[in-house]
Amino acid sequence: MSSGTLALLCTHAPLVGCFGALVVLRRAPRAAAALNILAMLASLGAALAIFAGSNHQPPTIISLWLSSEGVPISFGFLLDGTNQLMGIIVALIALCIQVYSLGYMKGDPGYARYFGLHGLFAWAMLSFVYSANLLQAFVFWELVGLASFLLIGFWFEKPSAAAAAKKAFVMTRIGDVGMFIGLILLLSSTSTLDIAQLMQASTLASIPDARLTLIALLLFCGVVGKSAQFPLHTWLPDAMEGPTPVSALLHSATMVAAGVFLYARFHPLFVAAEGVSNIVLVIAIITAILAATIAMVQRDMKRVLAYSSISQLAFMLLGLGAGSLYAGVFHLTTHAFFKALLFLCAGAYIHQIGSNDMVTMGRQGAAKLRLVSAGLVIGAAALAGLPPLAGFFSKESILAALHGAHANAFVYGAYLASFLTAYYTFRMVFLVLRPSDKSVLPAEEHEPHPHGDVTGSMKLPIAILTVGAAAAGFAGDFIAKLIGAKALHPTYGEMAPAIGIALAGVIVAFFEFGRKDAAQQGFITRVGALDTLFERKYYLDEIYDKVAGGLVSLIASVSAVVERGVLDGTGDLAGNLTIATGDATARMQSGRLQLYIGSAVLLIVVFCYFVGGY
Amino acid sequence: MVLSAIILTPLAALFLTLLIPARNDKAIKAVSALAGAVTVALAAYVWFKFDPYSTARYQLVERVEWVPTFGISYYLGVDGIGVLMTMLNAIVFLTGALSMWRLELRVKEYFAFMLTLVIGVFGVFVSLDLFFFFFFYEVAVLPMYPLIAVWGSTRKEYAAMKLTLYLMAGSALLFPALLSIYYKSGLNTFDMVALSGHKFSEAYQIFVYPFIYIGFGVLAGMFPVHGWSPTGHVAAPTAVSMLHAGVLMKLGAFGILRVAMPLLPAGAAYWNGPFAALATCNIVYGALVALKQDDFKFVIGFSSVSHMGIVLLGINMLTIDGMGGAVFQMFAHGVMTALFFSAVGFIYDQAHTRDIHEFGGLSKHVPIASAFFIIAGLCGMGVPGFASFWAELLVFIAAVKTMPLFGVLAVVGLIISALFMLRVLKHAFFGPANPKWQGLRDVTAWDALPRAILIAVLILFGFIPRLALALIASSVRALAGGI
Amino acid sequence: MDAVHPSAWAFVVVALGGALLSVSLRNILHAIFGLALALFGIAGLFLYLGSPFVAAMEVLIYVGGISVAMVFAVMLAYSLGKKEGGSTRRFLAVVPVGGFFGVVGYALLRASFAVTSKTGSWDLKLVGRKLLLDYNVVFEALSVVLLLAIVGAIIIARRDEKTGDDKTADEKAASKGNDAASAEERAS
Amino acid sequence: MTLSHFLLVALALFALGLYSVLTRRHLIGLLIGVELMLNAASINFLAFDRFVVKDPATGQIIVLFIIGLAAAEAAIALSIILSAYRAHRSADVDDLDELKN
Repeated sequence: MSSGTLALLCTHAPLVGCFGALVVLRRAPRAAAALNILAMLASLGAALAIFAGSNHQPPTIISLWLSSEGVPISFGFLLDGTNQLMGIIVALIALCIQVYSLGYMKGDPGYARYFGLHGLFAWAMLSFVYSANLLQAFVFWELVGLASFLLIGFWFEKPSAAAAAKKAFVMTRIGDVGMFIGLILLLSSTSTLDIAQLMQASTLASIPDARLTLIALLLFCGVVGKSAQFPLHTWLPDAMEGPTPVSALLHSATMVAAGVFLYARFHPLFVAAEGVSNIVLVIAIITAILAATIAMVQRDMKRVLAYSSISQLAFMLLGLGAGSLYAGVFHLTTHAFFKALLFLCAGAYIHQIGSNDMVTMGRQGAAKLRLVSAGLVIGAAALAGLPPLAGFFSKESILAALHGAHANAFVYGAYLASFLTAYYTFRMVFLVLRPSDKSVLPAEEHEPHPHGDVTGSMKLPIAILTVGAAAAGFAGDFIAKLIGAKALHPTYGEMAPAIGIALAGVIVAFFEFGRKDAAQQGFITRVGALDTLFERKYYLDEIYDKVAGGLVSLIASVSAVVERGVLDGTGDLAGNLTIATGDATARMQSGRLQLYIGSAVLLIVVFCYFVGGY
Repeated sequence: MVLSAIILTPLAALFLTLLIPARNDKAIKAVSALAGAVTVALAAYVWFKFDPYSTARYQLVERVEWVPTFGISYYLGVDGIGVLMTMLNAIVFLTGALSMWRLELRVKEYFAFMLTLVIGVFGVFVSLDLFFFFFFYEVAVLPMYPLIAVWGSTRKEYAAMKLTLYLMAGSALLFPALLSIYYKSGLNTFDMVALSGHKFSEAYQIFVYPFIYIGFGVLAGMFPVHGWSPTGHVAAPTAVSMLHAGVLMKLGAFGILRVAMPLLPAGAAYWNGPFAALATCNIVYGALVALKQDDFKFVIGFSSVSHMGIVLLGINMLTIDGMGGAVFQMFAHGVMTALFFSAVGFIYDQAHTRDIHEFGGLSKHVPIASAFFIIAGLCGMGVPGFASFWAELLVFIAAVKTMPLFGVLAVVGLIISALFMLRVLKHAFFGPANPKWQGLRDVTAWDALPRAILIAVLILFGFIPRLALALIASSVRALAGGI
Repeated sequence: MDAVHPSAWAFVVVALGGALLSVSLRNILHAIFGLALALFGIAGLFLYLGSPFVAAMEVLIYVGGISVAMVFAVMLAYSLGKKEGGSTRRFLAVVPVGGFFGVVGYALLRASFAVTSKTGSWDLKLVGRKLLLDYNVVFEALSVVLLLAIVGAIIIARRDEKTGDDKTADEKAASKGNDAASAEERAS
Repeated sequence: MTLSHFLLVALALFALGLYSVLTRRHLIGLLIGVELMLNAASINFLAFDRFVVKDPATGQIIVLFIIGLAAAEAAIALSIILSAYRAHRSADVDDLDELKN
């Protein structure tokens, strides 16, 4: 098979699964699930086959989509190293999560729909990854958003899920609008949207500097929205309303990763655009610290992981913004493994114990799930950046990149964020695995509702991902070669403080939460104001609701009033005036025949008098 | 002869309908549906017969002199735009007839009026003679009054009257302007092709262009004379809403493309700025008002205003991209709104309310019927994979390039349209299932047929936009080149 | 200029007098008699104007037909207790009538006509020939009109009788009241 | 008596007829007025025929037509009056105001 056919198979096999599950096999959920898993297997196989084929091919054009003022825009695949790597990760993680969902979603009335939407998601994400041109990427980028909207709102009967789905869509849409305008500007500046062509230095050089900066900023808007960076990050924690495997899918290799991937894809452009990288770094560092501080005080396990995702995505952007494609993509890869693992572990606990609350999990004996707990510990250690697990290597390379580019506030910010990361990660681990008798944390209000035992189909993906999370860190050189970027090997001098900081975080967490009779109270509770601030997520939701929501609502109300009052009013007024005139003249129609005749004669007389000239 | 056949098919169906006794309502519906299917087939024939690469701008031409004294002839022909619009009307006609399968009130009269409407619309899309163009235009507009006033709901007399008054006001602007063109040209002909060859003085074009643009603009839902359209949509019965928003509003935009711009290119070039500003108002304002509506159909009505704004914006860009996008948007929006109203009509016919707050969790009770609405909603938000995405994309590309301010504002309108659409989805289809609607019947295969056809069309053009874009490219190029 | 014999003034007096009576008498029956009188006078004027045939027709159709029909109609449909128009109405009517009279009369007095000299002879043969040849179409049309008028009059006048239920609500209520009243009478 | 005299007499008859039409409340009173006006016109025709026009037959024929039409009109009017009287129990012109406003 040619690579084009393979790419078509890889991207569109899940679409077949989606169609089958949503339309044909609605009443046969098991068959729908099987079909989708088969489709994902095909995708993974095709992705691997593409990888096994030759590297760095020119884009394969499948067909012409449309032409804009003579510029042809085609549908095709770009199969270079970055895309190949990402494709394999997406297919692999999606497959793991689908297998996991077999057990997790058992008994749900929307079983077939769930797998169908999964197929839709995988199709959109894979097609996005292999896109040959920016417009195609944008199309599937939007479709990824659509699929995530449908998956977050999967349990649509929960008002919170419906609201979260809406929020996710709107917040990402805000970013997308910026990206869309950027796309149009790029098109009109370069007369091409072909990614390979766009990334050539000569093309980039042809764009005026100010315009390039503008385009880069607009594209970055899309990244901010999709990858949930400050200030558009608030949708992501709410997106936890979806089923846990969905969260795993959204937060590891798809959806949020799409933003970072886009940045990586357009790395040359962002590097060429003057002044943009500083803005990126500022936003990333703000996001990293902001999300990490919020994660410190959450009790909901999925929320902790959600904020950690935001924070880690910010790390990736830190690496990319510092100019190292390698660091960003490397962290993207390792993060995909350990974050998917952590979410699947969380899902297993939630499934078995029936609560999202970490304290409840601990008290209900979460530690008894041996395999899951092992996965949790390894995943957490990877997230915290403890050697020799996956997160350690990638995070070190990001720090190294920062050192190389900006040995200043950003580095210290990154140190702070990684300390917090280690702290909240192990706070989570200790809360779940080492319940303390002396804990001051109150029990949850709701009784837990267990769904059932963790099945084999759930354990298998956890096991695979555990291996991945442990080992992915050694793939650094391989990845560097694949994406054609220079690998960064931090010196021991650079490594030491990072390791020390991560260890410090773990140790603080241990003393506060992990000791035999720890009070399980974080140091931040001593500063009440900060605690509340973090607890309430910096009041950003409220501010957005009040300010942006209120503003839009106000304008809309004014428009509605204008519509009713002014425009409709004018129309009605014209109509009513006509009717009133009619009524007035109708009153003259008294029904008095003789009055009519008399006035008619009189008029004739008057007429004759004047016209006749008498 | 095929274009005549397209007009004559609904006409024959109309006569047949009048001959069938009123009690035989199944037969009447079947006649309309059959006529719809035949017109779809004929439109498809036209589609394949039309050669987009030919140098002849208008093809499949038929011409018979009618009143030589005044230069009136029965002159039919289509360019790519006409082909696409004919197809749109055929599709909406077919699916509209199928959607009204459950109608019980005065079936015969209903279908007679609907067929009259369809005849008029087809006539407008294929006429090349100004006289017949205007004649068919009025034929299409007039049946709206009885259709809404008799079979409508929610302040139907008010809506019908409002609609008629607005449209008549539009015609009142249009008619003298068209006659003035006829006299001013001195060619003693209503032949639009010949008239477009005549060069009117620039001052005259600038003077008369707004009359024609606004005259047609009323029907296209142009801000600020769009008031009739949401009210009319709300009051009209399902298939009429479908035809009304799906096709009738397109007549306005089509008129601008077919009459105003080719005949008065200098006027178009002079006025495109202000009219583009108004079109931007359409987009943003329509979406904002939709955000505050509680009635399903009002939301869709104002979203139509917003979407027609995209059409008008595209037209006023006077570039190939803009006009091509506008034409494609006319098609996509037509199919999409038809789907919207079809989906809402199905729910309303059972629930007898359209207040989104009264519903909740409809996806639970009637998953397939809800899915139709949700798909239409996604299409309305401009989600890729549906035809409207490409149309909006092209218009926005043109707008951001030509008039960046309006372009950016229009793109920002996308956020608002996502907001109001999601608001409806959230309140009515998601959330806790309201037990009140437990007894709602979901669609049967027969009910699903028209909606499925519309969705299929949307997705087909959503993935292969070139099908339509290649068709209209040469016509649009000729149009844009003339200005 | 050959004037009509002055004795015609007598008929003028009869015509105008009859007309005055028909206009002024309160009793409608009397007014009809006044009309008949006026018509006689007019018929006399026709004689003086040289058309005995037309005069005969006038007497036959108007006096003998229309006036009598009116009398019958009054007998069938006389509503008692209805007053004739008040002084306001009369006063108001004077304005257009006076105006009309003034304007036309003034115009008449100022106008001059090219009066030709000829005797007022008449020829019934000529009239008959003209009627059936030159004015054939009008004649036919008039016949049709007359036929339609007769048929129409019958239909209009008969409609209520034929459908007995078609009485108005008032009528029904009235007849019901009567029934009730008569029932009471019987009971007492 | 000359032409002018006849015309003036006709005018007086017409004015009286008009007055009757304007003041009478009884429908037959209106009819009487109309008949007077028609006759006034007839007198005019015959007067012109006698004094002005050379052809002696035309005026007479027109008057004959007028008489015929008047007969038809009277028949219809009387039947309408009868039917209106049945419907309203009145032949008063002021009561027949269904077309009011």
